Amino acid sequence: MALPAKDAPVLLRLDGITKRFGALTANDGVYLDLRQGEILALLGENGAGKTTLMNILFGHYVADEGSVLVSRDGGELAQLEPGSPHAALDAGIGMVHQHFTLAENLSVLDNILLGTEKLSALKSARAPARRKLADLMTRSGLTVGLDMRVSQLSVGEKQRVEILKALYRNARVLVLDEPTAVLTPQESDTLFAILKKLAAAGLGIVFISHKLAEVMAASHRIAVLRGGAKVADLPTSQCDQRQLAELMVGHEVSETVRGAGAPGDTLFVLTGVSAGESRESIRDVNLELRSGEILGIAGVSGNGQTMLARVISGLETPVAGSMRLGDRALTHANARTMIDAGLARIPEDRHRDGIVGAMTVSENLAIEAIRKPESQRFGLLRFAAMRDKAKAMIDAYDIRCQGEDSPARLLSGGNIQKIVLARTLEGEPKVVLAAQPSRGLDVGATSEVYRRLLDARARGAGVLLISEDLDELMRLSDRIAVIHRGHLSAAEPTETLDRGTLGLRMAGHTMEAAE
Amino acid sequence: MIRFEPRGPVAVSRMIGVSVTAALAALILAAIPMLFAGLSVFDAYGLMIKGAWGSMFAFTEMLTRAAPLILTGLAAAVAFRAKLWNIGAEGQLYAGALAAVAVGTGLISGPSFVLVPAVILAGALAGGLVMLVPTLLKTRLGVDEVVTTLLLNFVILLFVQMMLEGPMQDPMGMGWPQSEPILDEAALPKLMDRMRIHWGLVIALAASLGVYFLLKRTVWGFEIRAVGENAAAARHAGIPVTATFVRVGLLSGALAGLAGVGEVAGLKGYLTADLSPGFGYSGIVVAMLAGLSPIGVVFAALFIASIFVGADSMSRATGVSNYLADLIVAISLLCVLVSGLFLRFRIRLATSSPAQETAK
Amino acid sequence: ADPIKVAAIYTVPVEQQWVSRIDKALKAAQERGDITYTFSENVANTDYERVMREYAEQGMDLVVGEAFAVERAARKVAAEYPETAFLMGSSFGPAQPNFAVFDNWIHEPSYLSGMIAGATTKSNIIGMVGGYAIPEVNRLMNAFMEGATSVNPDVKFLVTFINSWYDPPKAKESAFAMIDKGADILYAERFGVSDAAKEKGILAIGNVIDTSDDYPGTILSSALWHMEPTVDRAIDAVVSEEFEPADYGPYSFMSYGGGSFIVDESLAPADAVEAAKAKEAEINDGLFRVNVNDSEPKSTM
Amino acid sequence: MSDILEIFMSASFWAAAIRIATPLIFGVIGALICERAGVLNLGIEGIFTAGAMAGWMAVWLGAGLWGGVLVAALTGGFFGLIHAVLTVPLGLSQHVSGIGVTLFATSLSYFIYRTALPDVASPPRIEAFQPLDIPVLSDLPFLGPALFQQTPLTFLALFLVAATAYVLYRTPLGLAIQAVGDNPAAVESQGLSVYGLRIGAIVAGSAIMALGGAFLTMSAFDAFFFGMVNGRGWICIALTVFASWRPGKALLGALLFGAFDAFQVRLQTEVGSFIPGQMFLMMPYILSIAALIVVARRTDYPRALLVPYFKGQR
Ligand SMILES: Nc1ncnc2c1ncn2[C@@H]1O[C@H](COP(=O)(O)OP(=O)(O)OP(=O)(O)O)[C@@H](O)[C@H]1O
Ligand SMILES: Nc1ncnc2c1ncn2[C@@H]1O[C@H](COP(=O)(O)OP(=O)(O)OP(=O)(O)O)[C@@H](O)[C@H]1O
Ligand SMILES: [Mg+2]
Ligand SMILES: [Mg+2]
Repeated sequence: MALPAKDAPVLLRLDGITKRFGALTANDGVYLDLRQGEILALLGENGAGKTTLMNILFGHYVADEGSVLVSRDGGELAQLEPGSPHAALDAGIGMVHQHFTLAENLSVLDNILLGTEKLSALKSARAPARRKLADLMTRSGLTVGLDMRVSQLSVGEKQRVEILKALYRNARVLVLDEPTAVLTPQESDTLFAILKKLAAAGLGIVFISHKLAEVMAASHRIAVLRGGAKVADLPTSQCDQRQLAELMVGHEVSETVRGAGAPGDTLFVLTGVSAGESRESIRDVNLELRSGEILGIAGVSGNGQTMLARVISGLETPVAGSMRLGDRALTHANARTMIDAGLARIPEDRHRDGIVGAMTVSENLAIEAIRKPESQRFGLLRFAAMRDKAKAMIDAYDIRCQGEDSPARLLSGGNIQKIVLARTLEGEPKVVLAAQPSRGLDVGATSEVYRRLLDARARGAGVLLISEDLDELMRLSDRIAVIHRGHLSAAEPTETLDRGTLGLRMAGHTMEAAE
Repeated sequence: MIRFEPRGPVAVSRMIGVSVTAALAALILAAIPMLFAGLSVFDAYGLMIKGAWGSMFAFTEMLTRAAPLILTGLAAAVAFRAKLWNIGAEGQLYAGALAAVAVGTGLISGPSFVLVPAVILAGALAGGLVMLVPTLLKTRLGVDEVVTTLLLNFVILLFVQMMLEGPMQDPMGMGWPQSEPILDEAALPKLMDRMRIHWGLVIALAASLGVYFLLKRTVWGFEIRAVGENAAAARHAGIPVTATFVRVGLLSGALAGLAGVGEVAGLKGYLTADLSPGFGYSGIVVAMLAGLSPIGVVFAALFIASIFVGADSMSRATGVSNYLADLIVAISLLCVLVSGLFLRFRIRLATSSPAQETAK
Repeated sequence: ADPIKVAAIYTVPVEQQWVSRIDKALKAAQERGDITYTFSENVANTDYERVMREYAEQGMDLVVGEAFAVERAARKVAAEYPETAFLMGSSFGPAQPNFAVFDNWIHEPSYLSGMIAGATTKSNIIGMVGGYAIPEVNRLMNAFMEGATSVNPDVKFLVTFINSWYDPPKAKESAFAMIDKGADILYAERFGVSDAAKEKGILAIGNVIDTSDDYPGTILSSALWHMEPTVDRAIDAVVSEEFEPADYGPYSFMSYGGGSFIVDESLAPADAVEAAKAKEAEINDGLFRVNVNDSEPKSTM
Repeated sequence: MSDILEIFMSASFWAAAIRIATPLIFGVIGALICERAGVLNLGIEGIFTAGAMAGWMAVWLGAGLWGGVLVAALTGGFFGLIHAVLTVPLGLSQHVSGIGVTLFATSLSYFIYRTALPDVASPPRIEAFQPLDIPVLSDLPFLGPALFQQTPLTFLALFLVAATAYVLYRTPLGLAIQAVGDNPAAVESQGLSVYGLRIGAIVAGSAIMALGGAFLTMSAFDAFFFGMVNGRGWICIALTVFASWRPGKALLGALLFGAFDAFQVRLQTEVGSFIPGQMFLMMPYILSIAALIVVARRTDYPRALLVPYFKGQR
């Protein structure tokens, strides 16, 4: 990959940034340079302070110490007004946030125009904006329907809108916080192709990712944060994946390997299940899960995985078809009955569906078992018992928190996932539904998730793994089925599949054509 | 630019400090209209304190006014805990009062120990059922409950008027739209001779302990809190969201209904369409002042009642328009609201220079 | 003698027609130096008893008010403060030892204004807008209707209650609706009705207070209430320490000057005025009694 | 039956419907602007009262009618500012702050009115707005009396509906307001001020609400009364949801409400002897609830409604 010239001018400098949240130091004296035409990858565990650092750069947060310097129009570096996104935008910094910052009730065009025009203007100048965007889209390859309502876009499309927003404002520095966390492999590839094109045209780009492979493939330089401090800053050419993983977590990381499985009897069966009405529906889905196997479901997001997971979680009742676990019919079950039947569910959106942020870690660990005798007697809660159990789980699952009584909202994504794992896997469920279980998690947390899922499989549970990450699917699954536009293909042994085939099927090429 | 940082647990000294500051701010702001009306501020405050706490009569009057506020405050607090926005305590209060009157004026007869519980139960049930309508509309059809509960207030008040001019009108009432008086056996007993203070206060205090216990110690309370903080996650974890909303709705309505029972069976003896000077709406204020804490509700209600009764009495003693009382209540409310913020957040004035930032 | 201390408790603001008459009479007594006067207005039902007690505790000699919605409580408080005289608006009778009652017994002038209206209407449709259908309102409306039909059997009435003591815009809308239905005279029990009449150029009948200056050329006739006879008698009784729990209601009758009847002679037919004046004399002489009918009046169209 | 048809055929019925709707139009447009920016404003009932009192008093003191309108708007804006400060940067509960503002605005208005005018036997009157006589238009058969014989404030209300729709959908400001009610982070990441937009919208919305109050004392009537707002503000909160936060539907909702009210007043004189009056009075509320049930499924809420936004907080 072509490197930017060594003497390319520095566009941006973070100068000794320190940021504290109460007792916690999220950024600890971080120095970082970004040159014109350079793609810099920022790595680090969950909670290492990556997002915080970028938020300071963009003015969402004010640093406790240190400053941000930008060169305006290629000139001298000058200090950027802290705490002002407005100033950052003016200085040519564009940011694509970890959580999208789009107004869903507006069109794509209006989202892009937002904030670019004088608020006192009597009319939004949409026509010239359209022309400029048409030009931008052809040059960058970021195409998206300008008149679509954002609420109707897929995640990948939303991502493009976010980048277009920055480009439309003539950004010279582009920051992307985990841009590929929710993208399919193909979408990720497209994105990086675009980023390279933009870098070649002179932009400085910083992106955050947990996926080492793509970091290696797409960046010129890699900076690693650990515990808020920068622990490495190297040209990509001098790095390898193992070394990076160690830098991030501070110790050696072992590869997760799937041993040979011993699939047993059929456990969990979906027959002709249809649910939902919109484009996020599923149609006539058949699925058989055996004990002691991991069945992977691959698919581009928005093809019905969410609905499938909701049906299996007992949140949505199918309009047709049936669902059975062993001899037990579960077609009309709700979440409660699913849990009681021995079905563990790991939700794809762990912040929304996984935890009650305002409640304590211990309460979140007990929430699925709150009506069980272990948590209550005559309707009265048994606090001591709940606490003891929470302490045991915190130890067993290595949940990093300030004690079982701290609010769950303060935990990092990886630790929130551990809470969910702990409470769902605790009762040795027969079936585990894991939807996007490693999304947004760092290397350490991810390997922990993998280990737990493999343990469940070894114990004889059937695991249904819904994921968009092909590496993950290939590594964990015994068989893989592909979901496209609400239809689920027949599962095939992983050994008979390869990335290319799966990618094509996910993109909608028919099974026959692929064979 | 102001910034807020959430605080951890608050020290008692700080709590007291903030409360005192809020009270002082309220006193200073309330002095403005007093001066405008030509009052001597110190005398006025003296009279206010005397009017609410200065004699057994004043004190019991204050408690009498606090009793319905505690109940409507609890009604709001418990509903808001589950993020069920019940703005309809006023209507539920009237429904409770109407039911109490229906049962307590001769529908059934018997000794006190039968009639009093019957009246209480009827009122609670009526209030609960009224709240069930918006709750079911919300859970089944997704209709916004802020609006439905608000609108039902008007419907119920009109219904009460209709009943008071129709089937439930007192035949001995000379045509006035009022109900028959509640039988003596059905009335809540007085707590003291010659004073108006009645068992409604005891019911209110018991209710606040009950709700505290429910929320803190029981599975239902756990479910209410979980649904209120994150309904989606609660649902995913197998908590019956709909059933929880229905329970909360019934409970909230029942508490407001009890307020109506107290006013009609403990205080007035019969029902008129102007039974409540907005207790239902004030309940929301009480609940929020209390930070939705059931025990806090008691103190918030005492506070609001003291301010009102004291200021009302002061306006009478000084001959100033008694609208001043409502005004002082409103000012105190706003001050206390703002002060609550200083307890929950650390407030920093962020300036553009990082150097200054660190200097702090 | 020192002026005696008088307090009044109103459940509505003092502008309301009804209490404004009490307020006016008490203010006049204060002007004369007979009393010192203080009042609380817009007192909620729940608070009424406390306010009564507070005034009694303050050593008021006379407390004036309306007991309508708080009969029982008011009577109980009065009994506990025998030193204070209470003069309360009430639909019931007086009570020992110190609870006297009054009411706005102006059905007589209402009857007379009805006679004028009945004779003046051309469309034979009269609209009536009231607040609530309570006896105090019903009896005046019924007397008015009786007066009108006595001179014009063909006259028809439209009756609406707006279920509020104060909502002039709403009263006005009700009045407009009646004008649409052909009413050419409106009985203005509430504020807002005369405004509609004025705007549409028809006539209105005033009630309780004289608003003819506010609506020149619109107010055809009015039945007025005067509280001075009632209040002054009560004050005299208190001063001379002879206060009795009596029914002061009759002091609102025309013969005592508690009610009066006025007519704008430029708007009414001369013979109608003459007939009404004749009836007025009969009433004052005790030769004619206007019926008291407290039932809710209904539209007759 | 024919009587009922006759009601709908009469121009004065439609004129009444528009007249009754006017304060609601101001109120619902004001509430809509606040809620579009993500803030529920239950201060509306008090702001109506304050607008009614302040506007009237200004005229009574000699400010002239349009001066009164301006004073009412400024008063509304003032109370809106209080609500805005409490709910936006301070992030307090929007319900409570709103009810607090209602208490404050109402009691302050009453107190000022009573303290300024302690000795009024009957409420003092002003020379209120009169229905316009627009050449040609007002003389049209049926349409003239139904639509064009209204006071200037009614036309101002209609103009505000159109202006609000235009601003909301066509101008950068409107887009920003819509965005801040949906996702404040979107606004902040584009360099706009969440607080500024929200505070501005609440102040502007409240100023418009206050005009609804001013209409009551300066157009519908010519004096100020205690309790004269009588729940009209609350109705506007319901109408806003009914209208799915769209100005056009808001106008429609207010007009429907006005028409129903005008209708029930007329119907009451027809059948009042058989059915208790309260039944009629209940109808608008019950119908509003029914309408909400119908639209509930289809509305898309401003997603950030009721959610305070704290900069840089998790
Ligand atoms: N507003 C805040 N208040 C308190 N603590 C915060 C806040 N924002 C971040 N933190 C804490 O600061 C630390 C760094 O968080 P940050 O979001 O920067 O991590 P990250 O490296 O982006 O992690 P991830 O990979 O999960 O996105 C975490 O421990 C987090 O809990
Ligand atoms: N994420 C959410 N946010 C707000 N309200 C919600 C949410 N999820 C559910 N609700 C409310 O809860 C109502 C009830 O949901 P639902 O009936 O699906 O619950 P449930 O768990 O199936 O309950 P039950 O088992 O008692 O039937 C919904 O109509 C909605 O009003
Ligand atoms: Mg992050
Ligand atoms: Mg269900």
